Amino acid sequence: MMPELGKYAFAVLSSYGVAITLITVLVLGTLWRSRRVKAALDEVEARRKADG
Amino acid sequence: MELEVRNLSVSRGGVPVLEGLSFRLAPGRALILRGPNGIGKTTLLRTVAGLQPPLSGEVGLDREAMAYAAHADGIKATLTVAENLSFWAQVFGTGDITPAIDGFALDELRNRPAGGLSAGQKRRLGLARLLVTGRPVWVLDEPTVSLDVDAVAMFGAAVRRHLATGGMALIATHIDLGLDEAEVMDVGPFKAKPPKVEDFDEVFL
Amino acid sequence: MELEVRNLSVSRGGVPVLEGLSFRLAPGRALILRGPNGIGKTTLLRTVAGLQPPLSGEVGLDREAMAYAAHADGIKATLTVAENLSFWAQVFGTGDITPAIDGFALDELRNRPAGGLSAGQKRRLGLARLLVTGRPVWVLDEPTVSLDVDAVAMFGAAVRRHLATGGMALIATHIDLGLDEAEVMDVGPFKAKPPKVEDFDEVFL
Amino acid sequence: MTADRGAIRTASWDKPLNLNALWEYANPLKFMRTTERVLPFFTVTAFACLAVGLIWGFFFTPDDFRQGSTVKIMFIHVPTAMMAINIWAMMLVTSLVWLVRRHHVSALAARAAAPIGAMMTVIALFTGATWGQPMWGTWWAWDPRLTAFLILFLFYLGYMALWAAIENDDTAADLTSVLCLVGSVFAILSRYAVKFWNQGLHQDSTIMKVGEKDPLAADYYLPLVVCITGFVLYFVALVLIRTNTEIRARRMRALLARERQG
Amino acid sequence: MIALLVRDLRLAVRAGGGFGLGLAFFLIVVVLVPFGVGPETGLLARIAPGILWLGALLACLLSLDRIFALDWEDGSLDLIATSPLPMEGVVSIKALAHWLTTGLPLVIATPLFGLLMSLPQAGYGPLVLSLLIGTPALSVIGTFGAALTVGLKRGGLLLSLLVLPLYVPTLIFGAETARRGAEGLDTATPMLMLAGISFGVTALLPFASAAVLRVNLR
Amino acid sequence: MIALLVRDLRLAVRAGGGFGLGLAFFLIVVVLVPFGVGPETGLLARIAPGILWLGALLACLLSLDRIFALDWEDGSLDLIATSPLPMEGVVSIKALAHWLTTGLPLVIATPLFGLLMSLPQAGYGPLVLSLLIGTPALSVIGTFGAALTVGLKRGGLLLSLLVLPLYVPTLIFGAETARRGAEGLDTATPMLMLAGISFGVTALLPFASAAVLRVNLR
Ligand code: HEM
Ligand SMILES: Nc1ncnc2c1ncn2[C@@H]1O[C@H](COP(=O)(O)OP(=O)(O)OP(=O)(O)O)[C@@H](O)[C@H]1O
Ligand SMILES: Nc1ncnc2c1ncn2[C@@H]1O[C@H](COP(=O)(O)OP(=O)(O)OP(=O)(O)O)[C@@H](O)[C@H]1O
Ligand SMILES: [Mg+2]
Ligand SMILES: [Mg+2]
Repeated sequence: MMPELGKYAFAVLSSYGVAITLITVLVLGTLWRSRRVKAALDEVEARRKADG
Repeated sequence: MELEVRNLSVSRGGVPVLEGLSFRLAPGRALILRGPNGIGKTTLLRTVAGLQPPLSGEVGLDREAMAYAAHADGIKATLTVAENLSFWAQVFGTGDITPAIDGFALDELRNRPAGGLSAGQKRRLGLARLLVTGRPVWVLDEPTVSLDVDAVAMFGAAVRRHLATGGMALIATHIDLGLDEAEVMDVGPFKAKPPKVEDFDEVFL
Repeated sequence: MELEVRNLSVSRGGVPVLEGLSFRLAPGRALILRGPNGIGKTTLLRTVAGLQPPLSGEVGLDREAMAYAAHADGIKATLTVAENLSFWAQVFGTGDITPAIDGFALDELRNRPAGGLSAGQKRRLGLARLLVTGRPVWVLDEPTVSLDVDAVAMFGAAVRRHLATGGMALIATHIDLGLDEAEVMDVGPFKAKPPKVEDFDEVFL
Repeated sequence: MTADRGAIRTASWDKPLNLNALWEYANPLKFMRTTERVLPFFTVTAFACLAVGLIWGFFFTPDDFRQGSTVKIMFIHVPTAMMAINIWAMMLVTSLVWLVRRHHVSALAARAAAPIGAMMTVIALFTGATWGQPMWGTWWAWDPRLTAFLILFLFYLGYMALWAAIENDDTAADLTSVLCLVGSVFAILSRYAVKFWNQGLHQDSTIMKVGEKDPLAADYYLPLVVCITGFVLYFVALVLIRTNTEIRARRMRALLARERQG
Repeated sequence: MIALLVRDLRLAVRAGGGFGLGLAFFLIVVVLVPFGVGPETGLLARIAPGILWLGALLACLLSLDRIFALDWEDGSLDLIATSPLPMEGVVSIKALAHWLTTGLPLVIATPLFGLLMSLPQAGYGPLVLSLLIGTPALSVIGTFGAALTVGLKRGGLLLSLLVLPLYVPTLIFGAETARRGAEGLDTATPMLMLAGISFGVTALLPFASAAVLRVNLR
Repeated sequence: MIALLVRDLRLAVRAGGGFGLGLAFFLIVVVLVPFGVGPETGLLARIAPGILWLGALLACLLSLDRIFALDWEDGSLDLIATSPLPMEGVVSIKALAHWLTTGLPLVIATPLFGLLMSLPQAGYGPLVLSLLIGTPALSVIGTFGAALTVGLKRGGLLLSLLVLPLYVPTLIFGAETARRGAEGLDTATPMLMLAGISFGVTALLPFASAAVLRVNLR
């Protein structure tokens, strides 16, 4: 299954590894922040509604 | 010429602080703004002086007519009192600093570097700057901070002289300036209310 | 404990400004310093607080007993009101900031970055710091600058409470603080005279 | 803008498409509603394209006779490098829209895009460096393209730092927009300056020259196109989510500020 | 306008040597380089034009935050903004004052520093000329950066971060001119580019700086 | 004391990235050098250790004025001086906070910048180690300089001027360690000297700084 990368294994694997990690990290970070901000905003809005 | 403010709303830090303010200031008149700490007097004066745009409403006089004096006096510590004043005199194209020096009893301090002045002496220098601007509308934010009784009287006299020549003055203060002829306006009732409309664009303001 | 100042002379910028000052402040008493602008009140207070050495004479109390509040409040714009106060509370080892917050009605502003306060609100925060120092002698230089009437009353109440617990207060001011029980001292008569002796060493002072 | 100048005829629908209608999306609420509707589509296709493209590229492409297995890096390096540049261009456009028409969403979109662009730049730099080590025998060279790219990275950093440093949102939007504008001019200027300064090691554009004498083999071309599409969609999906987040954060700051006002 | 220029120059002089300090910093960078890279003359001569340009650039950079920060802090900037002076004019004058107090002294002193770095004989002319043409661009670009960061407390490092990429083209053409000069090659092309940058920047950037400054003041 | 450290770190972070900006400046100096001296790899590799040390030194230098100036301007320093904290402690904490926000990030990021400067393989270890040992000395010496110039308005350049000669020994031994490392030579002697400087300076200089600060406050 694993393709034969020969002597360049490190270069190719690390490239893919770093790229995929960074891509995922950014996605996770974005989702995390989105969720947090959404929750915080909902809380503020709810408080506002409650206060009238 | 007349300063007319119509239905002005002002904001600070992206938040409306005062709204719906209107007043009119005729030549020779002074208006004293009062209100508790944090109500928005400084913000209002900066808006009138044209340093920040109003949220809505308008200031019916060009900013070119205003001389603004804030808490910070814009005094350069390494320049002497006379040098500080003549700089502003040149910028405003008026030239003569003698009336300003005399008006605030700065003659003794004339050649002293401004950094070596006491708090009240600095303030006097800051106020003397108004006299060299030659502008008709004075917009003053707590002008008498740190001044002693004599100096407050000096300031009152300067304002009266300015009004007598058809000038105007808009002054925010917490203490009594002894300017009995001036109108007084409390800005407290104009405090901005939280908006009701649930519109996003609105809330961004 | 008692603050006793004996025959004090103070200098600013290498020039003597006040000389021969003596006074005594017993626990529970306040002393208000008055005098025209530039007479040397700030210089005197800095000397009493131990920030600069006296020219001659002595301050009969350790600087460890003094809490000094100057014009500049030492407020960090990016920290919140509560963070600013708790920093000082930790430094002075007192810990609890609630009395200070309550004493100057800062509860609403508690989590606001101090940079976004108005002039008077900042000043209130600066004064609240005194309450967290836990020190017996307050040395205050024009504490009520920019404060509105309510806030001045708040300040007066805070000083009274401090005095009631055996504290002392030394306050320089130009306006009426409403502290009728305090003694008042005019520093005008202690203005330093130009030296007469033609002695070089003397002239250097 | 008048209505008829804004209307163009499109072949596919054969009915006038009113460009003015586009400005409606400048309303934050409308923007958020619309994006939340289209977002699933972008997310799914982005994920699909990236997965297909990268797996295809990694597992099912032959080794190059000169570059060996390192050609596989191309499927990441080329799309990210392109995106890094294109995202700056997008930020430039949205910044101009903010400056001219003052639509908040536009400024916030630029703010939302910057970290993505910076990350693309980092990936392109990293993959380029690891590719360069076997190919050119060095991690880094002061080649025109590389150097100009590094300067672009610095612009991203400065741009983000400026946003972070300013408290007032409108002020921040204004200042960063001007920075983006001036930065673009200088980025282009740098590109030429650097070219003049040193002749390059990095190859020039090849993928755009299909049909010329040395075209990229279809073996590589197809997965590369899939990858590029994937990265574009990935960017679109992310920037939409992030813009929504920025809008919410902005609204929250405004509400909190008013709350404190009492 | 002239009043402003005079005041700025006077302030620079009074503040304990506005002229001297930029120079001194330049001197010290030049002195430190041999400590850093080792004292071989051949090596030094090769890197001399570049390091001298770099030193000039850093000396400029370090003094940038003085352009507006002081006036901002003591409120002068608010007062100047409400004065009859047009903001574009103010910004240009500020850049000019910065160049007169920082760029010009550097240009004049460079031949001396060339000696310390064993710059080849042929290099002096092009080096000085390139600095003379290039440093105004540094001041103008720096003024833009200073205007951008003026509201921010101690934005010094942010200022550096923003300004340095903007400095790159100027540095490249400037150092290239100086290097070609030192190697006895033709310097016309990079010199022309450098002049182009200087003119373009001086003509256009003040508008951006003025706009940015107005935003920061409100 | 810990309160002071926490506050300083918090201020550094709030001020829009105290950590990031020093680093960014270092990055930019490193990036600019090739623009100045030209892109040849061999030449760059030879000057790399020295330039990296110089870059770290300049990044430190630029952030020095933040150590006391802000606290001076807003009056905090007067208040701290009248607080129960001993001045020596205040000065040491300030130096520590400066190192944590400036020196440490530089040390961690240096290997990356080594790449840009084509630093030889063998040089990384000694370079990082020498920076780790040497940068605390830079912070402590810098704090002394900052204490000396604290009263002077915008003493930034004067500060540089005063501090740079004090930095020379640290720079010499630090760069020597790094250079020897890059050339594969023995690094023990300069490394020891560097450590000696760091220890001596950390043990003694705070007393001088505290004394100087007290004088400046009155
Ligand atoms: C740190 C090193 C590198 C950097 C910063 C870098 C940067 C870039 C940039 C900016 C582009 C242009 C994208 C565009 O214009 O849309 C690009 C494209 C490309 N790079 Fe690199 N690169 C690096 C190393 C390499 C290496 C070592 C190789 C292969 C030997 C390589 C192969 C390519 C290819 C094939 C393209 C596509 C060119 C095209 O057709 O447009 N790169 N790279
Ligand atoms: N960045 C900010 N975000 C939110 N609110 C702010 C910000 N800056 C200032 N404010 C608030 O705006 C209000 C108006 O401040 P302003 O300085 O105009 O008051 P003022 O009437 O001049 O008060 P004072 O008499 O104390 O000087 C204050 O309540 C202040 O807390
Ligand atoms: N460097 C200096 N050289 C000479 N005289 C100075 C210097 N600095 C201050 N002075 C003078 O010392 C005097 C005392 O100043 P100080 O600030 O103590 O006055 P003050 O009583 O607090 O006045 P205010 O009520 O205005 O605050 C002033 O007259 C001032 O001009
Ligand atoms: Mg106010
Ligand atoms: Mg005083």
